[in-house]
Amino acid sequence: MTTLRRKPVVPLAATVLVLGLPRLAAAQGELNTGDTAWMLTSSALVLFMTIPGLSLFYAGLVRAKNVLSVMMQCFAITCMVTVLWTVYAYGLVFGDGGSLNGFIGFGKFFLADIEVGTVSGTIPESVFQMFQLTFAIITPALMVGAFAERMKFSAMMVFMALWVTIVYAPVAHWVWGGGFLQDMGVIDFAGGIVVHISAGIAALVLCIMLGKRSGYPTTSMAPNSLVLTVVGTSMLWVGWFGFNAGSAGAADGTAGMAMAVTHISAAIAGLTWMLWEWSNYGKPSVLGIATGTIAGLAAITPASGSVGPVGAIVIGFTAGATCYWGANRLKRLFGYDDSLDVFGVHGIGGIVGVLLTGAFASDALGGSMENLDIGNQLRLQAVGIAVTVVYSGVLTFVLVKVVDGMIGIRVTAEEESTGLDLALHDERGFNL
Amino acid sequence: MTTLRRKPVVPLAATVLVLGLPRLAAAQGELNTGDTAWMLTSSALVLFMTIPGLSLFYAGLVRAKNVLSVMMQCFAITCMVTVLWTVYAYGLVFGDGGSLNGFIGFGKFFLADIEVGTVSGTIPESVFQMFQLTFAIITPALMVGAFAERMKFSAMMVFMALWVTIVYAPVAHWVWGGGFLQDMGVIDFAGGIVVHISAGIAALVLCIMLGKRSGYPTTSMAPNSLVLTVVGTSMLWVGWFGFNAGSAGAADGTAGMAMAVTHISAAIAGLTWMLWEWSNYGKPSVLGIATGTIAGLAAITPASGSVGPVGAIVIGFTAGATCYWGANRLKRLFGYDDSLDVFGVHGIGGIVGVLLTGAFASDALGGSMENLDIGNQLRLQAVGIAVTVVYSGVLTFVLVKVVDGMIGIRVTAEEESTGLDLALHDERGFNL
Amino acid sequence: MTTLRRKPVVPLAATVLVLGLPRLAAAQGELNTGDTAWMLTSSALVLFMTIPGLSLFYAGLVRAKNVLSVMMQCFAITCMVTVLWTVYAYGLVFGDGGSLNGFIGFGKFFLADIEVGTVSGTIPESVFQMFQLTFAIITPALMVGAFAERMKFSAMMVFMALWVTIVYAPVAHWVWGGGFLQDMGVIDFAGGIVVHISAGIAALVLCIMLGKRSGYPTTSMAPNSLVLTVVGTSMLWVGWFGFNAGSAGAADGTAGMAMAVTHISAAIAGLTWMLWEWSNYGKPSVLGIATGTIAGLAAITPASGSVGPVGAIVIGFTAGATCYWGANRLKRLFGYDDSLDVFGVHGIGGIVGVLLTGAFASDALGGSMENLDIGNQLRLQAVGIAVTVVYSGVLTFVLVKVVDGMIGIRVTAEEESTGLDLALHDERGFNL
Amino acid sequence: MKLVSAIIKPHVLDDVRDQLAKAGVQGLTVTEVKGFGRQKGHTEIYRGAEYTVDFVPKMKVETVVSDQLVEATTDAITKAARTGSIGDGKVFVSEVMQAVRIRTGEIGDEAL
Amino acid sequence: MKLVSAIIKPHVLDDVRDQLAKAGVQGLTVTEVKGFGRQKGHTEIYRGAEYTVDFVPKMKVETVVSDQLVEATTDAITKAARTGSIGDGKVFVSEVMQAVRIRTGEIGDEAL
Amino acid sequence: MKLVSAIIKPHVLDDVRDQLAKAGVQGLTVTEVKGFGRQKGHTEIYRGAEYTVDFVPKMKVETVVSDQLVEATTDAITKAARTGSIGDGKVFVSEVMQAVRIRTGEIGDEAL
Ligand SMILES: Nc1ncnc2c1ncn2[C@@H]1O[C@H](COP(=O)(O)OP(=O)(O)O)[C@@H](O)[C@H]1O
Ligand SMILES: Nc1ncnc2c1ncn2[C@@H]1O[C@H](COP(=O)(O)OP(=O)(O)O)[C@@H](O)[C@H]1O
Ligand SMILES: Nc1ncnc2c1ncn2[C@@H]1O[C@H](COP(=O)(O)OP(=O)(O)O)[C@@H](O)[C@H]1O
Repeated sequence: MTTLRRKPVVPLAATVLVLGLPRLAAAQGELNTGDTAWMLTSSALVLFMTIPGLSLFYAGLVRAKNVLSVMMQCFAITCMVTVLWTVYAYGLVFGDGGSLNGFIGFGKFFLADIEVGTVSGTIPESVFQMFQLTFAIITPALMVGAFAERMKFSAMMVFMALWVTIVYAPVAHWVWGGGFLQDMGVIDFAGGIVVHISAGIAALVLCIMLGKRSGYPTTSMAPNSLVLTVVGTSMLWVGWFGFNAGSAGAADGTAGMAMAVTHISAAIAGLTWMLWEWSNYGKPSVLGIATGTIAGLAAITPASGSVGPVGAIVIGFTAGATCYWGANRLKRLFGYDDSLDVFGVHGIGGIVGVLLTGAFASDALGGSMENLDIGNQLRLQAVGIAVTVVYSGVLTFVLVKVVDGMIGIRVTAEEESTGLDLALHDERGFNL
Repeated sequence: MTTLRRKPVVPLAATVLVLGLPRLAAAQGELNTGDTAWMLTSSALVLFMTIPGLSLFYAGLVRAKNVLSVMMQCFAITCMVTVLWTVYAYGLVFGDGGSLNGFIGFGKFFLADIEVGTVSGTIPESVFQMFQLTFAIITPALMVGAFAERMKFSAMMVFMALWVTIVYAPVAHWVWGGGFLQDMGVIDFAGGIVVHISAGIAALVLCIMLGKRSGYPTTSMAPNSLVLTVVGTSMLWVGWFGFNAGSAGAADGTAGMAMAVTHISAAIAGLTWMLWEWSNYGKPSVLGIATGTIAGLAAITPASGSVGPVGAIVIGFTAGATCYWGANRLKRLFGYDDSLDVFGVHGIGGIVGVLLTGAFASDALGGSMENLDIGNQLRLQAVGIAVTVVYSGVLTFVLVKVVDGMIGIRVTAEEESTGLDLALHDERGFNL
Repeated sequence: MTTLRRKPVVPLAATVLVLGLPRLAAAQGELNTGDTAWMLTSSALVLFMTIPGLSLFYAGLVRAKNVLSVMMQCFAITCMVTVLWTVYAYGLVFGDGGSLNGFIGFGKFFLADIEVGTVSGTIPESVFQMFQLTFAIITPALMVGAFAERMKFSAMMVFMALWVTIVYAPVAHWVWGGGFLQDMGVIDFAGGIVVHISAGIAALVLCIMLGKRSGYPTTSMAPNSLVLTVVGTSMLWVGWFGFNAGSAGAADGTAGMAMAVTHISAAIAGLTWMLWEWSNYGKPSVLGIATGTIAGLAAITPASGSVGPVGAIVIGFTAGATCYWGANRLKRLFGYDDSLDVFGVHGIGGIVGVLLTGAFASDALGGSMENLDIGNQLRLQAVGIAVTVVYSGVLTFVLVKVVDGMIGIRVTAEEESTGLDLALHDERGFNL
Repeated sequence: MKLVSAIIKPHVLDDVRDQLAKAGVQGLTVTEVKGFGRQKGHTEIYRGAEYTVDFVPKMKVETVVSDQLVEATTDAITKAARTGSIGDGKVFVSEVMQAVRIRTGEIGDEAL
Repeated sequence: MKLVSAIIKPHVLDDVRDQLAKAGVQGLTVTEVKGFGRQKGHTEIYRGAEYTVDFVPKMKVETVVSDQLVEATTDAITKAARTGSIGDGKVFVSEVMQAVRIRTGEIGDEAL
Repeated sequence: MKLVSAIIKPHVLDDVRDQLAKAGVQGLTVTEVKGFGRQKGHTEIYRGAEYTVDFVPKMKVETVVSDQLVEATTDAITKAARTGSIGDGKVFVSEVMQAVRIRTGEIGDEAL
């Protein structure tokens, strides 16, 4: 079994905790160079997911006049969240919140007390916080796809600073930092709740409040370069190995199995999407198979520390099918303009994955948790989802209202028609 | 020396086996986190080679109207092979074939019996199979370059499913899974035979049977974007460190030397190609130096576990020169349309590398194998090549006939002239 | 604390040496697989910085007609330096120079004596030399940005071969190979002096001697694709984790802290540049934030083994501000045409970083060195800078004169106006 | 026959095409062009240097129509392309002597 | 002098150029354009939304020739560009009043 | 009114625009084109195959001017675009019957 490092808490059930609490930063132990090597690598891989991975994925999908704007947003989020994290957000997630610890952490401002020699579990705490930081970066960056092509850059920056502080940090603390969801035994190995659901719901709220892009849905807004999108998808896939297998916190069997199931789920979901589209429209598209793999990757995320290959197949297939429906049907049904399908893929994929984890973590279904009470665990997982959906949804609504009131969130019609690259950044993506 | 993990077989000569059998999955041992960290990383690197590396390399070389089709092919192969591997192909390669084990393995369906704690050598078996899977992915993906711009996507998928099952799996078993070539003592550290020769020959057969692209060779079919190709080459180069140094199965001196010789061979082959072209045509091209490095990387692959820097220089130089001749002369001599020179680079590079391994593995020539009987080893290497050339060639011929009979392998003239992106996938690469 | 490997030299002050001498190759020890795994990975990451990272960064910034030429230059430098290094340059840097060892190393031609089992510190020497080689590759490649769009490819190759031999190898030996700067106690953890200052100064001299591009500065020479540049920046950022955290030579707390401070400095510098530009020109540009992060990465490089998060914030901020001034103001003041701001970013960033290391390495300022005499250390750092500026500046001047006399360094006006891609390489970047 | 050639803003293209179709125009050809006129271009910044790009992206729509359709064509374009802000563009009309449909060899008004 | 302007399918361009050279045409200018006519465009799918792209990629070939060469020019284009399927395009002929070769200042037929 | 249409080398565009402005031309439209003429194209190599690309990148500048401005316009272009080497290009003049400013509906010389 994997070696885990976490605060000593009163276990509800040993196996649940082993898989539900992989991230606490406090325990001291002896440094293991193999684990450290893998966690250094994983940190690089997860940063690689956001820049350039995700920013390429999104850059390819927007129109040529907005290609730089989405890259700028991802890049600036990366910089800004790094600063917030270093100054206070690491403490909010992984600090000791004392009597409020069920809800929020505190302390560790400016990464105080982290020295070269400070060890967390079997790796340096400097590495632990770095790895966690990359998750705090990608979560807001995921939302860029929902408000692409029409949100003000300044408003985006202010909103994201608030959102990371008020939504991401608490939710991450609840699930990974010793908060109440973790105490309850909710399983979220690598961030189905913390990353995909919290961002997916916020993206949905944001894009509805922001309104549709002018011309949507009647005008064709064909991707400027699916080449970039396929490259971005590939990088996300590779980087996801760091995301999921890195969440083991060690170079061990849990990491190995996490990588394997991650890969399987991505592949199955991609094929599912491709085949369904093929039968629906007569032709398979590269955007389809690519989007499908992202759905499969999002869905396996919470499950990757506890399911086996068979679970991965089921989760991948379900994610491919439900997200296909989310991006192709649901969006049109309700008519919101989630430009690049953040909710359809990450929101729905995350929910599907977190739920199915409750079943497929059980060794009865090929998972690694013995004696898991599937019914109870499904209930716990549903609670985790519900709490996050409500919290992220409501807080996002409030934050959007606040920022809109302060500085306005949407660009003018003329800026939108010019394209954000020129209108907001005085740059053009291509001068060929 | 490196720590190796393999089934106990009766050794022909200890040193040969140490280098010839690096991959068997069966043995149980104690997990080493450093080795595991490197193998997790290597798995990511080799996947990175195919997507986005190879797909960018090829995407840049075709005409703009087919740019997505080659990316789609690489991506869909990645997904499909993952499923086949998980369901049965891992077992065909690394399962125990019982009395037929000289020819094929069996078992391990759905990765059964691989648990979180299952160790193979010093790494989790989940990681071992993952690493091996990435080789099964890239081998068929290499062929995409040969039939680019004219093969039906559906036929490609059916053909590749059959080819991986009937050609790749047996050949990989012969060389790495305890089959007869491995028993004989053929050295193929990282896949000169298994990957480059098997794919190179199949690519040649396939492109001849498919026929030339309309307009070839009189019309210019200039690459749509060598920028993509150079990026793809660079990614292949970096990823190849995982391919070759990862084939050590450990983070040790063998891995280190494999990385060093891989790098040297790539550099020398690139320069060789560049200088020759410079003297032939008066100008060095970036496509030339890039193609040269791929040739050098392909050729060093079988040798990388046993040769030293001097061997790498010789192999790199020879690969650069012979593949230059293969891609620039041989192809025109015989008039087949190997669109992106899969045979010229991987087929020829692979053959050159496997042969020269027989000599430069010897410590007399700077390699790491003591008392190697060079004459005998060269003979063994030639047998390995011959068997694979015949097997892959004949079986590919049969499979192409079968698939062509079933559903036809070539797109219509109109689809070809429209471009596969629009004709087969209803998408366009660029909307700038 | 980190485990270090170096020749036994008489220490000036233990802590200084621990941080100032991280690279000597001679000591034998026991192989640690975790350290080896991380150093294999780091080698891949640093190669990844040059190809494709840096070459994309530069490719995006030039005009479309020169896009391949800069990629070709980076790629050919990679190949050529690999050969020089293997043949003799590794020995010049890390060989034992005997009585001349204060100035230059010697021996280890063709990597002689490096066997599979040779260990340097806790990693194979094959890996040690591989990691160091990637630094010898990126240093000349950095200069490509200064002479972009107008230097002859042949002259560039000759110049770089000489420069690596006569400038890079000695300077690297002085600082990392047991030379006099190292003996004095100059701290340069990952190459502020060896890489950024030596290349930055040479770039300045080279671009002045070469003359301005025709049309500069009145004609707009807008980047052909900032998409490529942002991707390149992102890859450089990720790869820099290997550059700096790999310079620990181990997977330990020093590596972890190096990665953390590297990331923080990049983020702060990017934001600093963005905000300053925003207030100066009314709009933040993606090129601005990207360039800022590179400045922050360059500046933290020498410091990354000894400063803490607070030092990283100060260094990042200072680098962002001074390099902004260097690229936007200084260049225009003096009117030289440093095409892509190699001096403005790497030269100035390197100088700022090396100087500030002298203060922020002290534990009094959040660093990890106890009892550091800041005043003295600042003096040492200044000496290191001065020596390198003069040496690289003068030798570069001489080499340019020599090469210009031999074969001429600048393309003809017509070649320049046609673009180097067609004029020198008979290729075009895009055929869309 | 006349060639009606219009320089318009890119985003009105679909409208213009629809109006032309309604007016009875059966074929047209579109070219991406850059215009220079009263409408100012934009500024691009490159590391501290501001460059003014005077040229504005425009679309050129060309259609050859029979003489009796000229006015309807011009009107259709003018109507669909007018946004009222500077840079809306121009319509030019000139004489065409002959037209041939390549596929059939038809000539004159038949060929349009 | 006349301007012969042809909208053709992209893949016949090389043939057209060769035939024009044979017919004695010494210079021509080519533009990438998009055409709208009887030939239908294509469909693009984007995550469940199908969009019809009405415009078809075409090439515009323009050459100014002396009056006596007009017919040969038109014939050469028509011959080389005809594939017989819809969308083969059109040839238009119109009057040119003056031509100047910039390099030499030659004017009229001399300049072509 | 006349349409003055010039095929020029890309790098003289800014000069031509400046000279035209000085000559009183208030608007013009530019298209990226490829030219075929006396000036030879270039060679591209692709893995041992050499292909000759006959087409040379050019810019087409079009401006419609009132009759009295035609000569000044032609002169301005000729002067600014002349480098003296082969491939400098041509200027063509032809008749325009009508011009309409879309924004205002002005017609004729007023519209230019
Ligand atoms: N005399 C002209 N000849 C050719 N094209 C012109 C002429 N005048 C204007 N144009 C084109 O029309 C476009 C719009 O003209 P502009 O002067 O900016 O605005 P408006 O048409 O509203 O007066 C220009 O960008 C240019 O492409
Ligand atoms: N009246 C016209 N004016 C200008 N261009 C036209 C006209 N009619 C057709 N074209 C151009 O010719 C192309 C071919 O026309 P189309 O009607 O599709 O086929 P065909 O020429 O075979 O009848 C169109 O795509 C368009 O570019
Ligand atoms: N008769 C023509 N009709 C249209 N365009 C022409 C004609 N002759 C030349 N051109 C254009 O002018 C460009 C320059 O012509 P070229 O013959 O190369 O040089 P020069 O103008 O110096 O004689 C060509 O590339 C082509 O675009």
